[in-house]
Amino acid sequence: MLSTYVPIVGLFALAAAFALFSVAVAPFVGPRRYNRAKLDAYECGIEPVDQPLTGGRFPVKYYLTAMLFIVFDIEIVFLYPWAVANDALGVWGLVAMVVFIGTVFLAFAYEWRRGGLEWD
Amino acid sequence: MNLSYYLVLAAILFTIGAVGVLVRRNAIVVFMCIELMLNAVNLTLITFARSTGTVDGQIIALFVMVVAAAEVVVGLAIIMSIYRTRRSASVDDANLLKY
Amino acid sequence: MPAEGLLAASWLLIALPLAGAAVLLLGGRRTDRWGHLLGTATVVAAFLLAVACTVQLAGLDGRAADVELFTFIATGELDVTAGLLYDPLSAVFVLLITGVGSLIHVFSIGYMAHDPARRRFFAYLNLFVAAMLLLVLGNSFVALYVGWEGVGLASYLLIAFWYTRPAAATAAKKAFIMNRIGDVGLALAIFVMFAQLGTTSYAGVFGSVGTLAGGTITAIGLLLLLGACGKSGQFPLQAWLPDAMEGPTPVSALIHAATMVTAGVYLIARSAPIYDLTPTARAVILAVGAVTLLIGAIAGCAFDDIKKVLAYSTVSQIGYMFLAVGLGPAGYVAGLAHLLAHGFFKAGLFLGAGSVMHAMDDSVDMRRFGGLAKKLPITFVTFGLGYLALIGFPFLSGYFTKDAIIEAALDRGDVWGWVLGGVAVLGAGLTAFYMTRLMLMTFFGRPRWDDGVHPHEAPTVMTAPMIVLAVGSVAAGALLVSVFPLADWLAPVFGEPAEAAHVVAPALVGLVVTVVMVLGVLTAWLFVGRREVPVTAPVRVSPVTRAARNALYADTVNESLFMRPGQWLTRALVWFDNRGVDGAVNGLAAGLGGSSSRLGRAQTGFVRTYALGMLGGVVMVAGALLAVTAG
Amino acid sequence: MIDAPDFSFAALSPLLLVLGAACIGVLVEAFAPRDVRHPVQVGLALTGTVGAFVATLLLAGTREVTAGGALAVDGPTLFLQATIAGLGALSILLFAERSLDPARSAFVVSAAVPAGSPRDRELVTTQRVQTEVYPLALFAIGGMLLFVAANDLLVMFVALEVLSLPLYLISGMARRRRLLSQEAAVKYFLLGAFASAFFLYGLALVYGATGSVRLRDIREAVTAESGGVLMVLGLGLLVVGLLFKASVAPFHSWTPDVYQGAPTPVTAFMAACTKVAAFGAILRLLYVAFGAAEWTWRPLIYAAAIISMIVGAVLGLTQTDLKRMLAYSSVAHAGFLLTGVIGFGAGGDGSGLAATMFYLVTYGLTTLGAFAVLTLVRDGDGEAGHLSQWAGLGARSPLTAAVMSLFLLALAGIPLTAGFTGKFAVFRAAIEQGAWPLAVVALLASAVAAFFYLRVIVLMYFSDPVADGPTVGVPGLPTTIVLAVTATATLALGILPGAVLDLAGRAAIFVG
Repeated sequence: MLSTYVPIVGLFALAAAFALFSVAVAPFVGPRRYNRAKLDAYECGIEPVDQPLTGGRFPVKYYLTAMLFIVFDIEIVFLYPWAVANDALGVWGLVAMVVFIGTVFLAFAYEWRRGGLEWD
Repeated sequence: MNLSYYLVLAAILFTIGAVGVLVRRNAIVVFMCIELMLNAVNLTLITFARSTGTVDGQIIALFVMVVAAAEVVVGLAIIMSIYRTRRSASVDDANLLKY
Repeated sequence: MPAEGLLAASWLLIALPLAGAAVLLLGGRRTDRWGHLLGTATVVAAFLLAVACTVQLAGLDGRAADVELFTFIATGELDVTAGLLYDPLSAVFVLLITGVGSLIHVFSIGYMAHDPARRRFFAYLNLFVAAMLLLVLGNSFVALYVGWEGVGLASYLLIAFWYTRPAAATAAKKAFIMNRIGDVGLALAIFVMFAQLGTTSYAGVFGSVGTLAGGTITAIGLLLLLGACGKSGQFPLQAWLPDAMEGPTPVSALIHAATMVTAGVYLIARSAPIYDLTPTARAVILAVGAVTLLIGAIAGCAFDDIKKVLAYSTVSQIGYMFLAVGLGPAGYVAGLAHLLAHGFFKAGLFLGAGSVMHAMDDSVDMRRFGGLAKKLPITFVTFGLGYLALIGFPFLSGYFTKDAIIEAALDRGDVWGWVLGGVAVLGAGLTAFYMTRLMLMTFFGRPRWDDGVHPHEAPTVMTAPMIVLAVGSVAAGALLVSVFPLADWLAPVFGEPAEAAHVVAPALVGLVVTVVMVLGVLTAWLFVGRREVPVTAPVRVSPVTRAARNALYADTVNESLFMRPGQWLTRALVWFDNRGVDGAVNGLAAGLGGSSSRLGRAQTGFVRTYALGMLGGVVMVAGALLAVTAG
Repeated sequence: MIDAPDFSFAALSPLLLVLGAACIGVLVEAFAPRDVRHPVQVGLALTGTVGAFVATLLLAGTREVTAGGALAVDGPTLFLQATIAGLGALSILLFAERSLDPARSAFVVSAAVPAGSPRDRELVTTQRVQTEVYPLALFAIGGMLLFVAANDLLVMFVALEVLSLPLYLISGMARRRRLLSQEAAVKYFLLGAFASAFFLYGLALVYGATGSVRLRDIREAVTAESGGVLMVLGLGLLVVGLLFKASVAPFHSWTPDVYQGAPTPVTAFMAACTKVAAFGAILRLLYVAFGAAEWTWRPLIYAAAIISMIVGAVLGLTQTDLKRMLAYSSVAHAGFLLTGVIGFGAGGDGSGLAATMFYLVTYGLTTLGAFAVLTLVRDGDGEAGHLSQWAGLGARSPLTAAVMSLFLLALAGIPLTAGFTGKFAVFRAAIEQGAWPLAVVALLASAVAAFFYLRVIVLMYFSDPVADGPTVGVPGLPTTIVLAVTATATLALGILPGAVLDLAGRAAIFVG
């Protein structure tokens, strides 16, 4: 089984060679996209226009939703194994889980106060 | 079934991820490639958990998933903020700091 | 033996001026009003303490005192402790440094009275005194090195004291670079000692240096010599010293005449047990001394800048000292005696030059002086006494000490003894020539100064130190030879003075030297004194004069010696010469920087390139580890 | 029934203090009114870090493995934790400086507002300051404290992420030159994630080879020479992940860009604390887990040290931006530190561990101080980082120039500064282990590096000031404290390093 592992190194080498090739060739074959946005936040450039959709602010909803997802996702990931082994873990396991959930709740509280739960 | 197939598959996935990081321009795609590398590791871990007869590998995989999720949030926040300013998510455009 | 009584407090010698420097630097403008007084007081206090310590030392058996200060690093088997060694050799230097230092501090109160940055000046001077005392008092080469770098720093700061003048900044950089070359030698010597002997303390090194191979000892000796040459302005590193005259004149007197530049002589004298084992290195010292002696004297004949002439004279006189200590046991005492005497008369001469400049609105061009003897009577008398002492006028100090060196050279008894002695005698003639030229152009003849200049005698605070130094110049030689024989005092360090079998009778040597000296004076009078001195230097002159005016092309020699061997160094020097920042960066970039910017090209700013580099690293790591395991 | 793991709260108190303060900080963000947040957050952060520092001192002498074997609290852990907590507290003070920037803080008020937009310009003039950086920094410090205590690869990985994620975020939060800051964050994040993927793969391979991720179990497997290729590859990948964090060449490419782009207080924090944490983990991994396989990794570390020293010293030469120059200096110093790592025998002999830990203290203090000085020198657009702007600073602001010179001399390793004693200790340790060629390269590299440090000093003192040069701000109390502490320590550790060297020497035994 172990001997099959040697090819990993080969693959790494191959990857490096391929990447090197791609990077080297890119300037010659790639289309040249002159991107003015590259520098436009400086005083001489054009101002970035705020997106009308979100009224000049960052689409906070997206992040806050993502954070919400993480909060509960993480909780579940650990809750499942704990639930399965609850009998064997006993009081210590319960205490540990409560502490963990409490910590996760902090993030939840932060999100709530920052308006992440207000769906307009 | 020979477990080494899983390991080789994981290695291939990891390599694809690594190469993806090198050749893709879009920061989001680059980031997805990194996630692919992490998941390849998860596959490796599960396989080893099986082969060594220990449960640690599975637990570690759970931790990796959690960490990866946290990384997604942080990563997307950073990538989005630069996209909002530059109107471009190409990693090649973020090129003011050099030499 | 461990120090007791006052000697145990000898660390105060260093601490006092250091504290003075700290107060003046950190105190800011608050200390402007009394800063110069504090600066002077600390050095005077150090001098009094030094006198007391030396008196106590004289009463000790073996005349040496170890002062353990603190443990620098003590882990495992390595113990690095910092300590001082107060022995006759260091005592001589401590007295010279604090004594002359005190006088020059006093002089500076008057000289710098109108400079807005006087406080900073005294702070640097105090810093210098502290570092110089550490240099001579340290009990190991590392302590010496720390002091060595410290005096280098202070000298650098003081040369560039008027940093708004481009010439001063350039001179400081030049001094910095050339001193670095020497310092590298010293540092390497210390590394070699530490690597081979595991210690750098004087006691440890001198005790076990004999166990090393001859080649190693010679290497150490030559590296130490390189360090000494850098600090003392000896061939081929002499070019920085005349340029260093851009600093205020008291600095030239204290650092670039009396004390710091003699550190090289101290180093070689202190390392006597090492040089005793390596005749090769000693021969090199002799060569360096003889060559420098002549170069300095010849260049001194051609300059019209009063301070430059004195600077080349210093270079030349230190050449004498190198020649003396290169002679081995026979010459150590003669060299050190000359060093002390020189400390007096050269400091006095520089202060005199300072007084002249003070009178002449900071002009240094001797062609615009003339006839100052009447206007500046005290300066004239004190300067004149210093002049007589320097050219070796009978029974003044230079007469005793220079003759001793020439005798010691002749006493070798071989051909080289005659050569070296001849060079030294020739040097004495040249010295008489250029110094007489200087005297004539400055103090005699018709006044040639501009209309707006009104020469006036300096205030008492400046003349008093000049008078003290003049007395010293007159008396030092006789005192050191007969009243307090230096040879006996230094016996614990260099051994009892042996009664040398003279090849040539001392009286005859004295006579010959005096005759040559008189010839030099007469020649100078013929060339300079009888004629009118033109206000601008004549352009159509002989090649010899032109060479001398270019200081025998020392800078050119330096360039070919030090700039060719390595592009690296070239670029460094080029860089230091380019004053602009962009020039700086570009100049550097051309050398080692070339590779730097080529390597820097890899830092493209593209994330993907960086990731590629990392992946390459991973592949290398994995490949290497597999190779190691498989192999 | 699974027994509860032993859990020594006392031994973990530094960790719990910092992470506890971070959690409270999140609550403060959520519930405290805006105008009291800044003082409360600063107070909280200082309480947490200073408390952790004190706790480590009280714990001195503890040697135990706790939390079910996942954490080791021993001499190196406590020494490095004290270092991280102390440097962390100083960094927090730099974060809290409010009197230098007209915008009252080095951090952007709202990172979500696009750079250069009208709203962004509007926010410049408000009196609001960003306070989320404090809990984030505390989480990062907590991760670092965990990192050096980790006795288990999984804990090490989690700690790596806990310390990295907040750093990615705060790198992108500069008030000024936001584009550069955001770019730095993106680069740091992508490359950091890339590197942690390698670390993780290494973890998986080692797990596959030994069936465990506990360092103790790994050591047994290594001693029994089971594991083979899998183990060696795993070791290599783990080391790569750690070398990335320590900015060792060839895994250093992020360092200059991120150091330059990030807000200067954050750069100071990263340069000082991350380095300590990363080297703590490297030492523990190599000696506790892979000590028996030392002949496998020694050549690797040897080569990395040489490459790092050369790359850092040579590339630093042509830099014209001070932050970037200090970044390359950080790469070079990583090489010097690896020299100390080499100077440690696997059997616990040699002074390499103590020397490396001492070096970390000296480097951390000095580099933090240097970056603190950088925050003082400003022009209209924030900090004046370009070398040309520093010309003639010695004439204009002698004290600032003198303090900067002190730090630069220490970084160059000039005697009587902390940098010298640190370098001396690591070089000696390396020579004792027979690695004298490494020490020779290190000496040459420090000579080259000394050149670019001294260049700045020469520039400050012997160049004419530029016409419309930068102004030197009057630092508020926090920055003054930082400068006073770091400058004093730099001098003190240079002249009387005995006590700290001794402490490091006594702390230098891993519990296994």
